[in-house]
Amino acid sequence: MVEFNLPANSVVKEGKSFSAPADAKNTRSFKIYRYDPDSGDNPRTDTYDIDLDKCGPMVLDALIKIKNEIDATLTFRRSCREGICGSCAMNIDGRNTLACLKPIDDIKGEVKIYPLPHMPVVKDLVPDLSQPYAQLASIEPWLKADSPPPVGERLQSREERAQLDGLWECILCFSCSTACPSYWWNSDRYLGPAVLLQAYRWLADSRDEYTGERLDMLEDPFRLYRCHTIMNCTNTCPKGLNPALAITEIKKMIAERRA
Amino acid sequence: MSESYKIIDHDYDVVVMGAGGAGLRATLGTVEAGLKTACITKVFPTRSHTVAAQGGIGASLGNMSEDHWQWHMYDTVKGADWLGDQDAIEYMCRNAVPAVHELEHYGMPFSRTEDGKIYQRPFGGHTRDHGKAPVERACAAADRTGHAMLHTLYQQCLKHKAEFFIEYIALDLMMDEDGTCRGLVAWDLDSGEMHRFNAKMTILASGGYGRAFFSCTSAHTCTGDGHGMVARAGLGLQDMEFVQFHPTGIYGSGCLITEGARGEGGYLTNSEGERFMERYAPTVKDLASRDVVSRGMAQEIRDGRGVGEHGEYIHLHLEHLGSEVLWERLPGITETAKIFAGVDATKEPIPVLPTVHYNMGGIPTNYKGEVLNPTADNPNRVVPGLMAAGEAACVSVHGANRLGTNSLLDLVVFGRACGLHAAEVVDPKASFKELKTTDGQTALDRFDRLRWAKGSRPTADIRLEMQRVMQGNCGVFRTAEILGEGVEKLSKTAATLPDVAVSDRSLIWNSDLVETMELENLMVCAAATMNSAEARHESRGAHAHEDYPKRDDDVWMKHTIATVGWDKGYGVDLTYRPVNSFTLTDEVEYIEPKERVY
Amino acid sequence: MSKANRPLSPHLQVYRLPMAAKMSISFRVMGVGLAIGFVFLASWLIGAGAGRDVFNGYHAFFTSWFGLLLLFGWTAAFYYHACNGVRHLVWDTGRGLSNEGAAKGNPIVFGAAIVLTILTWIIGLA
Amino acid sequence: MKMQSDLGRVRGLGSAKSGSSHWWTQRVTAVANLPLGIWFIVSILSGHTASYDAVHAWLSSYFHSTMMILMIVSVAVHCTHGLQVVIEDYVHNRKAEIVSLMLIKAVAAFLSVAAIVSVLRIVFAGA
Repeated sequence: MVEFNLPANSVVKEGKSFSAPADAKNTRSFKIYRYDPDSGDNPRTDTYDIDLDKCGPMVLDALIKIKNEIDATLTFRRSCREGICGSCAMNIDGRNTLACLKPIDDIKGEVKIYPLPHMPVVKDLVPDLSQPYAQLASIEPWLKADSPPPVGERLQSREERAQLDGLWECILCFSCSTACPSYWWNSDRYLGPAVLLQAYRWLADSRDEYTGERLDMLEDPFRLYRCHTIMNCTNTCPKGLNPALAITEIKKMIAERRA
Repeated sequence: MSESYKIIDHDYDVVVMGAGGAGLRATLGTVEAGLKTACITKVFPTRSHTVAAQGGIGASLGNMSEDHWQWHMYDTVKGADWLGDQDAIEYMCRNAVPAVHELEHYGMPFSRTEDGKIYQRPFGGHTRDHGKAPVERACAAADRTGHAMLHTLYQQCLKHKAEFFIEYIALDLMMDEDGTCRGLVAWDLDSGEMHRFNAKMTILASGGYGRAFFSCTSAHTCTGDGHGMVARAGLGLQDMEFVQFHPTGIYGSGCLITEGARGEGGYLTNSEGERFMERYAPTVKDLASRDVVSRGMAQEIRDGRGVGEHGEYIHLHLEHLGSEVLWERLPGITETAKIFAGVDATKEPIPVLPTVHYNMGGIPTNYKGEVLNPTADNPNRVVPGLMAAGEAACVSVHGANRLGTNSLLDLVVFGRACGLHAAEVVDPKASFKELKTTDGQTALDRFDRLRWAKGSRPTADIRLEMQRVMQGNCGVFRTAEILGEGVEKLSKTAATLPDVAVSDRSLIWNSDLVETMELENLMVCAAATMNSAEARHESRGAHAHEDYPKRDDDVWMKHTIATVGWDKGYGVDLTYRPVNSFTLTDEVEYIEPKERVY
Repeated sequence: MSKANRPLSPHLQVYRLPMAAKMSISFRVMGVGLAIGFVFLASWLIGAGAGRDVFNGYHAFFTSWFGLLLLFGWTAAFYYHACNGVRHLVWDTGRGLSNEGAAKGNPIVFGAAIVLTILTWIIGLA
Repeated sequence: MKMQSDLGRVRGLGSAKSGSSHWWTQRVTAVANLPLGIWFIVSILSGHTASYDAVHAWLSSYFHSTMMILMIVSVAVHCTHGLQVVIEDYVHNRKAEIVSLMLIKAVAAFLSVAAIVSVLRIVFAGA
């Protein structure tokens, strides 16, 4: 059976607490998942009280403040800090999102921060994403066309180009895939919303000439049809994209080509 | 101590450091040419900072109105305030059109015109017919052009089965006694193992160093790692005093609002509601080049006409464009303004401030991408086995000031050039020179020293001090006094580096140690920037020296070469090399310097 | 240190499931309940074909309080499964498949299922 | 310990190039179950199941017996398809998965055929 509980080595223990400076007036607790790969100990949650008057508005600002001022061992991915690189995806306040786009003020009470759900944890908030990356590669996410390209650009009407809107903006943060219960239970065989959205990005591109082959590759009880339209993907996407709709469009394309 | 590290050796024809636009394009080129290539990157490729580029990539396609690459070249030379090497600029502008068509053929989702061609928008400093009026030259994918481009290049690399080493931290170059580059040493964050990449050619595409400053549009990962490695290999950095301030960073967070916003018709106002750029650049107004606009804004703020409670910012107006245009052509920045400034751009102006954005300077190269180690007799001496491209490099096509859209262009054109040149000089059949056990030892020694650093100043402390000095003493306006003080303050800060405290000792994903190593790289860049700026007694492009307000071609028409004594308290030796005053072909003539007005 | 030993990050333990997800899980649970109902339906039919005594045995069971409770459960499950199923069929066409669509649909599905269940039992008991 | 490459594992055995039939059948039977279910509930509410004689009278009708057989088939197919997905989702022991998949199909086949035979007996007994 699928394990709905965490395995023994993954059960989260209560960790240390760090209180805010005495003169802090506007404090907030951040409860953060920690895992130290060297110790062999189980993961724990450490709690840091932060003076919000001396902190930027976003959850990422708080994480950086903690790393800079309280505990330099706190580990997380971050880069652009403006929601375009997809590095700082994590589970904040029970939902997956980008720490750089999540205002602390949006959260009531203690701010709970965990790595993206149901992934192997390398350290603290850093999950191992090699599987979704391999899944992305497996759908061959590049333009496939045999017709020789013209001397200049290929033409594409504005309507055809509009078909790609809502798809090409995906930043591969995998918030959606790791929010999907179906992906939790079957990530070894189900491609997950992020990768399927990418797959549809190429099905929807008027310049691509491999629609049929792409559909063949996707038509599989697990790769595609593990999507049960639970909608967690669309609900959690920090960029406001709609992977659930993209997956439905793929199913429609496959249904349409049946006799 | 360091003998204990587990070391894995690799042989590759080419090793590329960095997987942004330039690194991926170079990797693609060498893989296509049949060279065994390793691309080493500290972040997953699509997380590289190229992803944040917004407005467009410059190319004279002429899809919207008449345009020629010679016009593009003229604008670039003028934008660069004549410090650019015109052979390289010719190469870039000439290759821009095929480069953009190549990206389209790769599948890049450009926005389109009514007749299905690539959409182009006006951008600062890009003009028709040598400065007559703004021209639509920026080929755009909405306002996420860099994102579209980076993903497209990564997809092509996947297609060609390029080998990536993701979340590997490059530590240092391996250099031979004769000055040949033999590859690099990198640390795998995931396993904690050390890797020596023995390579016939090493290509540095490690990006800029915006994070040397307190407020910048750059990602946290823009830490000049390639610059640091080059400096530690004893090589010089070129034109580091030229740091571009983007006029429209969001006040507070520093997040970028693309110049394309002004290209689409946005404009700036001061506290009196005046469109002040009409005074500074009567012809193209808000679409003057970035240094001009940034100086205009800073001047308004200094003269007490800034907006806000303390008069500390400027207003960028987009609301007159209408929400339909904003959501179609500028959806990303409309969203960013909402999130980071709390402003509905369809209704109210956005508070903006000139913010550190781009480093014109970097590792000196020629137009083929070969790294230069100039001497007095041979200003074009090449470092064998080493190339560089992208923001890390200084070709120099951007000279004293880069035009918007020319960075994405630089990445693909010179990334591609690196691939072509590597294919020409690297023989995949030639056997590899064996590594000695001592190769890379200095890199491991440095790693070990920092890993166990038990000083009293946390990395973040020193970094913040350095960033404050750079921000305060190396900003938009510079004076001899401010810069002199900056040199002094910075050297004091650098002197505390041996006292750095690292608290994480792990080999696995030790981001504390990564940041400390990045800090050493940033310090190299900061020292080179501050000292080069202090020495340049003229005003040119982004380097505005109030004590020397004029450009001085007689003395200063030359590239600065800064050699940083990273092991000697970050002292800097400055030498100079001439600007190339010739073009690549006979098809275009050298553009003689003249006064720069917009 | 070994990669094989990496912990699994918390999932159900920490994820705040949105209403649409909770409805999706209950949709499935109701479906399984209805499948069990099918076993009862089929055996009831078999009983009806087998003869009066067998049938009366079934009949007594279904008119007992426990039997009625089961029937009530199946009615509610049927209506919920049917209403949410209709929503899924609409979603399959791509319509209403968005956060706003889900938010609008949630109370409609719930409301319709409750009203139909109560209505059916009012008529049934009348 | 898993030592296969990520890509190797992800590509696995390749695409089954099926799944759309299952998905489509699930939808077709769902659509069919709506009128059939309403017919069934209305029948119960009309007292057709209130006693042995009522049931026999009801199912002796060609219309009602046809509806009943259609419902049995449609519901059985919908059930087995649905349960199959549930099992595939949660049961990851390959043997247990195959056995339970066969089991639900066998049970559904037996019950539905027996129920249909029973309905036919009533139909023909009443004729």
